[in-house]
Amino acid sequence: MSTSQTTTTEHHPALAHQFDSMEQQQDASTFGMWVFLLTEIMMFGGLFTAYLIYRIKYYPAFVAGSTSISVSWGFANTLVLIGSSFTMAMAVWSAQTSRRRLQIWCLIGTMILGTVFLGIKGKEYYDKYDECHIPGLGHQIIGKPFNTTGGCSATNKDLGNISKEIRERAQNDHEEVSEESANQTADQTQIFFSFYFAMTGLHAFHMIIGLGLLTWLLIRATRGHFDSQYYTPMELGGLYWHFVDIVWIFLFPLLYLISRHKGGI
Amino acid sequence: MSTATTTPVPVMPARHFLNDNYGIRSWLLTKDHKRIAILYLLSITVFFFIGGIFAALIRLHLLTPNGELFSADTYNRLFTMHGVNMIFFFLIPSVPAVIGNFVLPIMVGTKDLAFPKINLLSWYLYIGGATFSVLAMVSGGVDTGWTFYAPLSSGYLRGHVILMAVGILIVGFSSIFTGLNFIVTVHRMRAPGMTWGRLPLFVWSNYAASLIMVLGTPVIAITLTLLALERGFHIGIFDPKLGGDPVLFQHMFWFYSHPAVYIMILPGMGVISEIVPCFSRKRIFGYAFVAFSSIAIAVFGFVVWAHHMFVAGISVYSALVFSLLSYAVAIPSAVKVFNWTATMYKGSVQMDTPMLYAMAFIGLFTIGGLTGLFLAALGLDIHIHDTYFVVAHFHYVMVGGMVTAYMGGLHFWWPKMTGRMYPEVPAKLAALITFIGFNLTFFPQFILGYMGMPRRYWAYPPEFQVLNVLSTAGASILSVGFILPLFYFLWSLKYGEIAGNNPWKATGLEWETTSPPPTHNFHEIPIVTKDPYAYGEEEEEVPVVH
Amino acid sequence: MKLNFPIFPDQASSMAWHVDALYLFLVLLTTFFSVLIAVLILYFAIKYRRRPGHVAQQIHGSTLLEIVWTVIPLGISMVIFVWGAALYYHMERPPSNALEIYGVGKQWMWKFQHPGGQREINTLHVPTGRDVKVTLISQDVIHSFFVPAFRVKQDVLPNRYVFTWFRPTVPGTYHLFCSQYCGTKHSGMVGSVIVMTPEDYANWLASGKAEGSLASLGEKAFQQYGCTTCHRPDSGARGPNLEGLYGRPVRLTDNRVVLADDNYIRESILEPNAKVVSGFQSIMPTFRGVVSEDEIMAITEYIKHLAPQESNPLNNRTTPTQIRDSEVPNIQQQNKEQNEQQQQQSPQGTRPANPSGKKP
Amino acid sequence: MSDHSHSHPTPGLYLVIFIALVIGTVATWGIAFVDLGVWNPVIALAIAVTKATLVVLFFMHIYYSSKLTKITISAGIFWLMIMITMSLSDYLTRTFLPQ
Repeated sequence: MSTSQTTTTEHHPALAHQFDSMEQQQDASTFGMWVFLLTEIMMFGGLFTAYLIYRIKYYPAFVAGSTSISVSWGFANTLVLIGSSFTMAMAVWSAQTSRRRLQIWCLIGTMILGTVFLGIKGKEYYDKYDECHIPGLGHQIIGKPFNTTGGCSATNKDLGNISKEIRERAQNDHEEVSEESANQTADQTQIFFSFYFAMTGLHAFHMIIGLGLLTWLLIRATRGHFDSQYYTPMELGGLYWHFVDIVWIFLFPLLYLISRHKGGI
Repeated sequence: MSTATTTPVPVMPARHFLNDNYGIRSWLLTKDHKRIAILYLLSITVFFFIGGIFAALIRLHLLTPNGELFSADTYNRLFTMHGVNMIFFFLIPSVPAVIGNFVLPIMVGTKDLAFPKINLLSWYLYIGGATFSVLAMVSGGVDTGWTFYAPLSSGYLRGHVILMAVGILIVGFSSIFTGLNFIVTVHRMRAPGMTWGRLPLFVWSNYAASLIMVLGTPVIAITLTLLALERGFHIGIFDPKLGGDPVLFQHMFWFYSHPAVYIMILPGMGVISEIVPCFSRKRIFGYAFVAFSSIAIAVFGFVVWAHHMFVAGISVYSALVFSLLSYAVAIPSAVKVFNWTATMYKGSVQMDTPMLYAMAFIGLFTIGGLTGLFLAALGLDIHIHDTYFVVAHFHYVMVGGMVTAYMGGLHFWWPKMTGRMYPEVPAKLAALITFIGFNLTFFPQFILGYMGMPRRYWAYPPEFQVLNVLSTAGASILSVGFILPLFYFLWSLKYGEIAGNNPWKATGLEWETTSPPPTHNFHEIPIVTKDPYAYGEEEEEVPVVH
Repeated sequence: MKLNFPIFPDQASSMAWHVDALYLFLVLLTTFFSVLIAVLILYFAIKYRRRPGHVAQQIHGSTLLEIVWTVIPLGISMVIFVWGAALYYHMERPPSNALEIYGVGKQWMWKFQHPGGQREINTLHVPTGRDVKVTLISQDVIHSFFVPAFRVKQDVLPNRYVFTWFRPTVPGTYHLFCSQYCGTKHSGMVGSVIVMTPEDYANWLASGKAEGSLASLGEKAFQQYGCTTCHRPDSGARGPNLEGLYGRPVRLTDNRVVLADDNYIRESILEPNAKVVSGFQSIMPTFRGVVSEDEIMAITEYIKHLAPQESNPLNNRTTPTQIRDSEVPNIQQQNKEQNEQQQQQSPQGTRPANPSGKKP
Repeated sequence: MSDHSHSHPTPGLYLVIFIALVIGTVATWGIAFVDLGVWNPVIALAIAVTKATLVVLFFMHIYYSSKLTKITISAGIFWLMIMITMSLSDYLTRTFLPQ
């Protein structure tokens, strides 16, 4: 396909038969993407609703669970994702303004940042695995499978030191929390971790799909498919990527920052 | 449009979407919305009859009070799979994905839906979801009830819940993409002159249903995902043993599944709004009210879900709010019924098969809708909730309403889809048999329900037997009414009269193109200058046919 | 074969007639509108049938008519709403002096405990002329307690108490159904409610060999699990005093105020750290998996019976905010002594009044 | 159909938005460690909403889009609010003290 300067009145090679003009095609496609993002809002919305209800019900456990995840990594990841959104916006802009080389570099930048995000996420997941915080299997701990030193066992009431941390924090605040009580709270952090993994997992799944889309866009961009006449796929890819970014903007305070001031890193 | 009192013998167009090209590839890789509609028609018919067989077995089993035909386990699987098949694989795609897919783009005057590839993808998603569902069925089935209530489904039963949940998740995306396509097409693809006020009511109601598909379906997707995760990995979100709340599952489930009822009925209402004016030769009474009542139903439909949960242990105050809002959604439905009836007033009514179905729809939907008032009344719902009263009510709406409308629509647009007429006499007979059989099947269930017979019962106290026998007798009649069309529709493909472009002398763009339409629907994109249902403007003497 | 063909359920509770009145009103309404629509459709179809020389008369619509048939149904439905809501509100608030019976649903049977300690399976004996409140809980999945003759139904949830109440009026035997699908033998989870005259009921109670009243069973369990170690009336106790607690507002450490009802007591036994009373430390161990549902019910009944002492200032306080001052004891640092060696009590031998009660 | 004059944002504006987002992130992080009682989550969410709005308006070009697209997004938020508030209407009133 050529990047020749076709005007909208002529038949652009990317114009699908059911549309009358490129303008109508871009309009319809962008609108379609937004309608799709509506469904995404509702899908994450279901999780957010459930999260909210349990956060109210098990607030101390949510505090304990939130405190046990690393706010530094979460903070870093937020910056990474915002950065990737910026490069993505630049990629769309450079396609709109027919800057072929720049759009390729911006796409590559976005993909690198997206991969960094997933890498950090993977590291955080591994830490949770290492600390025996993965919920499931009837509230037993899955995690390190071998009951060697430091392994996770089903009878571990401390739930990977969460119970201990609760008591330490309480001590710092000059409060008294019995081991019993701390163990109960620790047990309830399973719900928090269920949400943590479900929400960040669904988000990461969207990131992976996004990286797939970006790869496809990159291939098309290197072939010079996009210019000021036709950049709809780039625009749609951008919308998707920014949406995933927005979800994280909410996930970060909701999961990482519950009552941080009570102590913890 | 030219009309002649002595119509020349219609001929089939030389080229149309069915003979444009041949071969399995031309169907499986088609991006033509009409062919995709045919693909949907074939697949949902299969699921309709699978679901129907389950229904027949259920009714057969309930002939005797002591559960003599099947074991309790088998019976539970039967009603679960009847529900899942009929709701997710037949009712939800029925009118939108078959009739809507076929006529909606032609009605708004475009060559195709906005995203033909996504349209094809949605059919493949349907088949993908159906595959999982069939896999779950043949490997032993699911016995959770179509409602999948936790913690029963997440921790207690042995059936293939995860397979079925995945199937429903996938088929959900099929319905999301259909809805998305409709919304964008209606907004962005209308022919010149096709203003919102000129849209056929079928388009309005499918648009409203599409809103629900897009906004509601993702919630069931995430809910069933969480359920499957809980079942597979025992994360504790719904199971109280793990710290979860089973009522939350019901909230999230009904957030979709109540509006889903309107996904099922709204397109059916659209069909009726097409048929009634056509066979009364009259403009629809109160066009704007019928159109906006569809949107009102779609919006209000989202704020009434907890009326399925009045006895589930929700807060008293919340129950009051949901009950009040439930009545709000009843009003637009009533408005529609009155408008359809008024449309017939001083018309020139001809009772061809589609009109018979439409009249049956209005009557049965009225009963179905009014019995909904019983269930929304808090103090009364306590008694009739989860009894056969509910079963009768939603079958009056779903079968008496939606399936009747679907059959009516299929007869109405059959000549457009195939270019040939179905035979009128057996069709009228089938409509009559369906009507009688349906009422005999489901009316006794209202009485059973108020007597207190709970739903999903494998065995029941003997005093309920007479009514159950009546119901089963009705079901056997009903099944004839559903099987008959299968034969005469197939027969008509070869031997049916050639229909011509507009056998009903109906208005609407779909009747201005050939039957069957050409691949790109129109040889020239029409310019719309008239209001919809402009009956009686030019023709004065419509010949009395049949 | 003699046809047994009833079309209306028995009316055996004080509510039945009220529910039926609304039902019959709606039946009339439905009949009226269905017949109206059906007659109109058929009449129009025949009167205006297509025939040579007959031409449809075009009418676009009528805003007046639209308003009429919007407002009238709205008015009617508001009447139904208010009627239904009034009934519901009445049905959702159990009278305070009701006879209290505890019920447990499990796959697939019902167990009931009377205040006198009598237990039954799949049958429930109740007297006429007395308000009966049934407190229900499930041991596994969601069930639903449904007595058609009383027009009551309540989903029975795991992990949470729910209530229903009725006042039986006519002696007889009535169906008890589980109406929420609960697994394979859902339709086998049925029983009967036997309504007796007060005299017969008293005789029946006397004939049942109870091990003692439910409250006394609760007291036994209360001591057996060592609850008395901490929950004492004196000021040095590590746990809140439970006398006169039931039915009163309680202020928690996070300043929330909750009502000390059955669910609160149950939660405090199973998840003691969830709602800690202001001024106390969260030191109580969980009894999840240690006490059975039956025992929790008995303990709850015992706590209900712990009448407030005249001298207890708690009794004189009405506003929740003031409770804290009266209840704050000195916090003593003591080593925790738990009763973890308490073995899980197997449920006591039940005394099924209905021998057909199935094994769980 | 819609005005397609395309007054698209410039890289300069994108950079400003990006910096604002970073500042918002740092602020969220910083404020989380200050005890503000019930205001902590409120402020965190307010910042998140602001950040999301910036992304939607500029990165996603809604500021320059047709009314239809704006309505679409508002509908999404509206329906999300329906789901959250009406579900909570049950949970938050369940423990109301009965008379």
